[in-house]
Amino acid sequence: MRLENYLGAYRAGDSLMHRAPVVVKYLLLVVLGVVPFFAGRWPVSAATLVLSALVLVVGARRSPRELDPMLGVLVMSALILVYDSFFLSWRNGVVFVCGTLSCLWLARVLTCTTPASVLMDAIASLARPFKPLGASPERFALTINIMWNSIPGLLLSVRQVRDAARARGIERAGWRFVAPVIVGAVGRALEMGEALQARGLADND
Amino acid sequence: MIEYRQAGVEVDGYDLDGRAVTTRILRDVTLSLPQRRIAVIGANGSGKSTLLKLVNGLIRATSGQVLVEGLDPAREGRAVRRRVGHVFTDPAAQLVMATPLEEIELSLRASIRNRVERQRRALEVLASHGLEHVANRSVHTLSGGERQLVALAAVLAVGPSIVIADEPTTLLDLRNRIILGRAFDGLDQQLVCSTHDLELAARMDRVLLVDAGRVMGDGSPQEIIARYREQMAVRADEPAGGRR
Amino acid sequence: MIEYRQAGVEVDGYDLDGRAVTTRILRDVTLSLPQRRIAVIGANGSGKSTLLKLVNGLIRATSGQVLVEGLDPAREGRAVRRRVGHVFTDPAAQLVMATPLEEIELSLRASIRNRVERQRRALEVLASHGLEHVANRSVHTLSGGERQLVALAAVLAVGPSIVIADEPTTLLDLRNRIILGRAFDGLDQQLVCSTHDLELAARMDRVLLVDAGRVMGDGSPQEIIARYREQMAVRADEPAGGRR
Amino acid sequence: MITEDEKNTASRSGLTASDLALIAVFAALIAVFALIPAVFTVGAVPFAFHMIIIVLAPLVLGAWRSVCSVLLYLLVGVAGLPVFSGGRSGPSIFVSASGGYVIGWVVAVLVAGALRTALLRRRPRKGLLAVWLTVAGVVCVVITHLFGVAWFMVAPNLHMGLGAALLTTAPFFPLDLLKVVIAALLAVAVLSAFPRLMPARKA
Ligand SMILES: Nc1ncnc2c1ncn2[C@@H]1O[C@H](COP(=O)(O)OP(=O)(O)OP(=O)(O)O)[C@@H](O)[C@H]1O
Ligand SMILES: Nc1ncnc2c1ncn2[C@@H]1O[C@H](COP(=O)(O)OP(=O)(O)OP(=O)(O)O)[C@@H](O)[C@H]1O
Ligand SMILES: O=C(O)CCCC[C@@H]1SC[C@@H]2NC(=O)N[C@@H]21
Ligand SMILES: [Mg+2]
Ligand SMILES: [Mg+2]
Repeated sequence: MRLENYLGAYRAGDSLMHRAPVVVKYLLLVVLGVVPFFAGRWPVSAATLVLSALVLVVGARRSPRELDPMLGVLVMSALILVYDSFFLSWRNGVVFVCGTLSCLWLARVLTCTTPASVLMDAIASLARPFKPLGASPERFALTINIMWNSIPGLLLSVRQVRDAARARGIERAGWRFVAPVIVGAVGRALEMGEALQARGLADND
Repeated sequence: MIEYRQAGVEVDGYDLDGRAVTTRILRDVTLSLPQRRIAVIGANGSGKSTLLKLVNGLIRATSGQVLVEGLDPAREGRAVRRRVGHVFTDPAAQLVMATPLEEIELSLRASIRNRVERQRRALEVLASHGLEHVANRSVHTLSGGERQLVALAAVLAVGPSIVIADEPTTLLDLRNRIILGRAFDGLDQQLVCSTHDLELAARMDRVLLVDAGRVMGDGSPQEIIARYREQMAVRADEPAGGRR
Repeated sequence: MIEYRQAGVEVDGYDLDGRAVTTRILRDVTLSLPQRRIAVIGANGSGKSTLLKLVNGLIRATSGQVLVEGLDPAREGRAVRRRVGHVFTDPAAQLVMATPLEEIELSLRASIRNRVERQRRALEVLASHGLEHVANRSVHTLSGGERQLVALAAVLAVGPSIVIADEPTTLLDLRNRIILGRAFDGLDQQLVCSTHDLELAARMDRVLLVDAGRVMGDGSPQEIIARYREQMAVRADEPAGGRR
Repeated sequence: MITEDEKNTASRSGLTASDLALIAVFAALIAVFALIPAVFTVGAVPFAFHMIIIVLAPLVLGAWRSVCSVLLYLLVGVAGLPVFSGGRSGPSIFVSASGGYVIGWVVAVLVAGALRTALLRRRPRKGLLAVWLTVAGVVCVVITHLFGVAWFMVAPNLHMGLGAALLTTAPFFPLDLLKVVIAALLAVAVLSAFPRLMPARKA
């Protein structure tokens, strides 16, 4: 699995989760992912973990390969598990790790099965009650969307900078190339801002 | 109609020794552009993109004024941007959503409230640009030309009354260039494009030649393009970096 | 010499209904390219960039093999990349340092250890491309054409023995296009470039025509370019999106 | 050059398209850096690479826009999407051991951003620019740690004494100062690439 797919990417389909309303998918995320943290009981957490996996594989009909949480999450989970087992109790660690993985999988379900335009409608309608306070729901939804779409873009640009360096015979990129990734990201944000502005998409509604 | 009244642009930057300096990248441009099809040509770095960005206030004139249908983009930005669509040279920076379909749907949000209807219309727009086969592909996997077409479609989908296109054919193949040329001919809107593609420029009603921040030529395509060709051929023979 | 032996590239993706599919974006390419100057032409999305990226292993063949001077880029990537310089279409993707000067210095790091000497040489390289006046400017404030020239200069400065250039003239004005054409003629290295600029293609020794992932034409510039023009003119008249 | 986006950087309601894009991209950057595996943890508090971006944001964006991007990041994470360190998410972040730091970020970027804007209005030379940015960055880190320590002491499940709280934050502090240096250098690179992000000159 590629790093830029960490959060999943929308794919059309007709699985159960594709047909479910956004609210349901979001509630699943909260109920199976977030609530067990507070319950703090390891069997509950373990059960929600299994359920979350089923939602991804059966509910959204995604390949089991997409359960792979990737290196960063694995390392952190392992660290926390070891720490908790030594100083608190292994049960805490299990609750923690299960919660983390469930959230990740259910977030993938959400992104994989919900078209951006549906997600934006949902976010905008959530923000609508705040309109009298000066909020602008459409712009809010747009901003969240850009953030969400920028994550894979940024992960990809790390690869791009590495390729650019390699294409010139510089093999070991390392930390020197954090700067180009960030300067590039800011540059793209500015250009993206101009493009949005030019398309009249970011004007107050 | 677009009007420039002694418009000039200065930018802040740092010089070789790290001192803050100001450079003039456009000087004293006075023009009125009533024609339907206008091309802007000129050397790299001459100021074409800057000239175009003044139209919808992406860059503001630091001296003089620009008027679009009587409105000043610097002060009535929103009203102007509702009328003016701007297609940038680099399509990568212009696409904000994950797939071409979402991109077009984003453009249509303001005009079509119903989601199903919006998606249907977006697919139509993509199809009319020969892009339906990439509708659900990640924009990151599109080829350069495919991306440029998506960016153009996204801007046209908003339905602006003036279209500004900054080098719209750079990444296109011959077929798409022909198709784009025809699409431009058939456009109801006013079109102003900058380009290095002299075949595209030759199809326009009027051509502006920009050089070192000044409009140095203005007239019919044949006349101006011929002058530009001549100038460039001469400069190509000067020692490297001799100009400017 | 570059050799393709039944090289093919497949990518994993999803179709419109979200089913996982594998698409072949390059099929069974068998070629050997001893000529000094080679151009690759073809429609948008036909596979030109993919074909070029195989040469230094930026993309790996999923079937068959590619050999560069006898080395396999998939296994001896470093050795191959030391010989092959690759200029991307989008200069924004290629420039990693803050200023053109730093960019060229980066290229020279491996060959010139002394910093003062390196900077002197970098300024020389910039001057030879007519770019000394932008040496210390932020690359992000350069015009498109200026950026493309810097990207090219940066790759040539490494001193590769094969130069791959993916649409190197997209953003260039007439003068720079003439100068680049001459620079390419004068290059000691082997050059393989993809391009939609048929005047550039016409200067090469051999032209490859790629279509839908296959090499469909291979021969002298006149012959292949004529065939391509004809093909594209026909396709432009087909209903939008009719092809593929 | 006066670009449209410079006009209203100070007022929250007047965010322009470029502001929105910058806010979104910085929130995304924080999330991406949060994914880098922590090299160590002290108690349940992880080493945070994303602290680099938390410091960078006010240096590049000033006060309001950086507050917005931190809030956006927190909102997205609290809503359940896995963007906190190690892929965590949910409102539990506020009651976890890191809760104080996280709340501190909002105040820290606000103050550091305001300071940066005040300092840069004079258009310092490039060398001095790095110094001023470092100063603002240090303020950002100090405020974050103050909140972190305060939380260690008042949190119902922790209730540390001052000494223990200081000892817990101590291993992070020198490393966070190092992150300030990195962020300041990155900010110099960004600001000289895009001079229009500099605050308007003092009249
Ligand atoms: N912020 C800036 N600081 C300094 N110089 C700038 C800035 N922005 C643009 N310039 C310079 O102004 C000149 C005009 O730029 P512009 O992008 O308008 O050129 P152009 O005619 O579109 O060129 P091209 O054909 O290469 O796209 C260029 O030399 C460019 O480097
Ligand atoms: N990861 C991928 N998944 C699916 N399709 C891909 C992927 N990468 C490339 N393609 C497709 O492969 C085809 C060939 O791409 P390539 O970039 O080689 O085209 P090209 O000939 O260079 O086109 P252009 O002239 O527009 O640059 C395109 O249709 C592209 O969309
Ligand atoms: O879990 C999170 O996402 C928040 C982690 C907060 C960690 C704090 S930030 C200041 C200090 N410096 C570090 O490296 N870690 C802590
Ligand atoms: Mg330009
Ligand atoms: Mg290509």
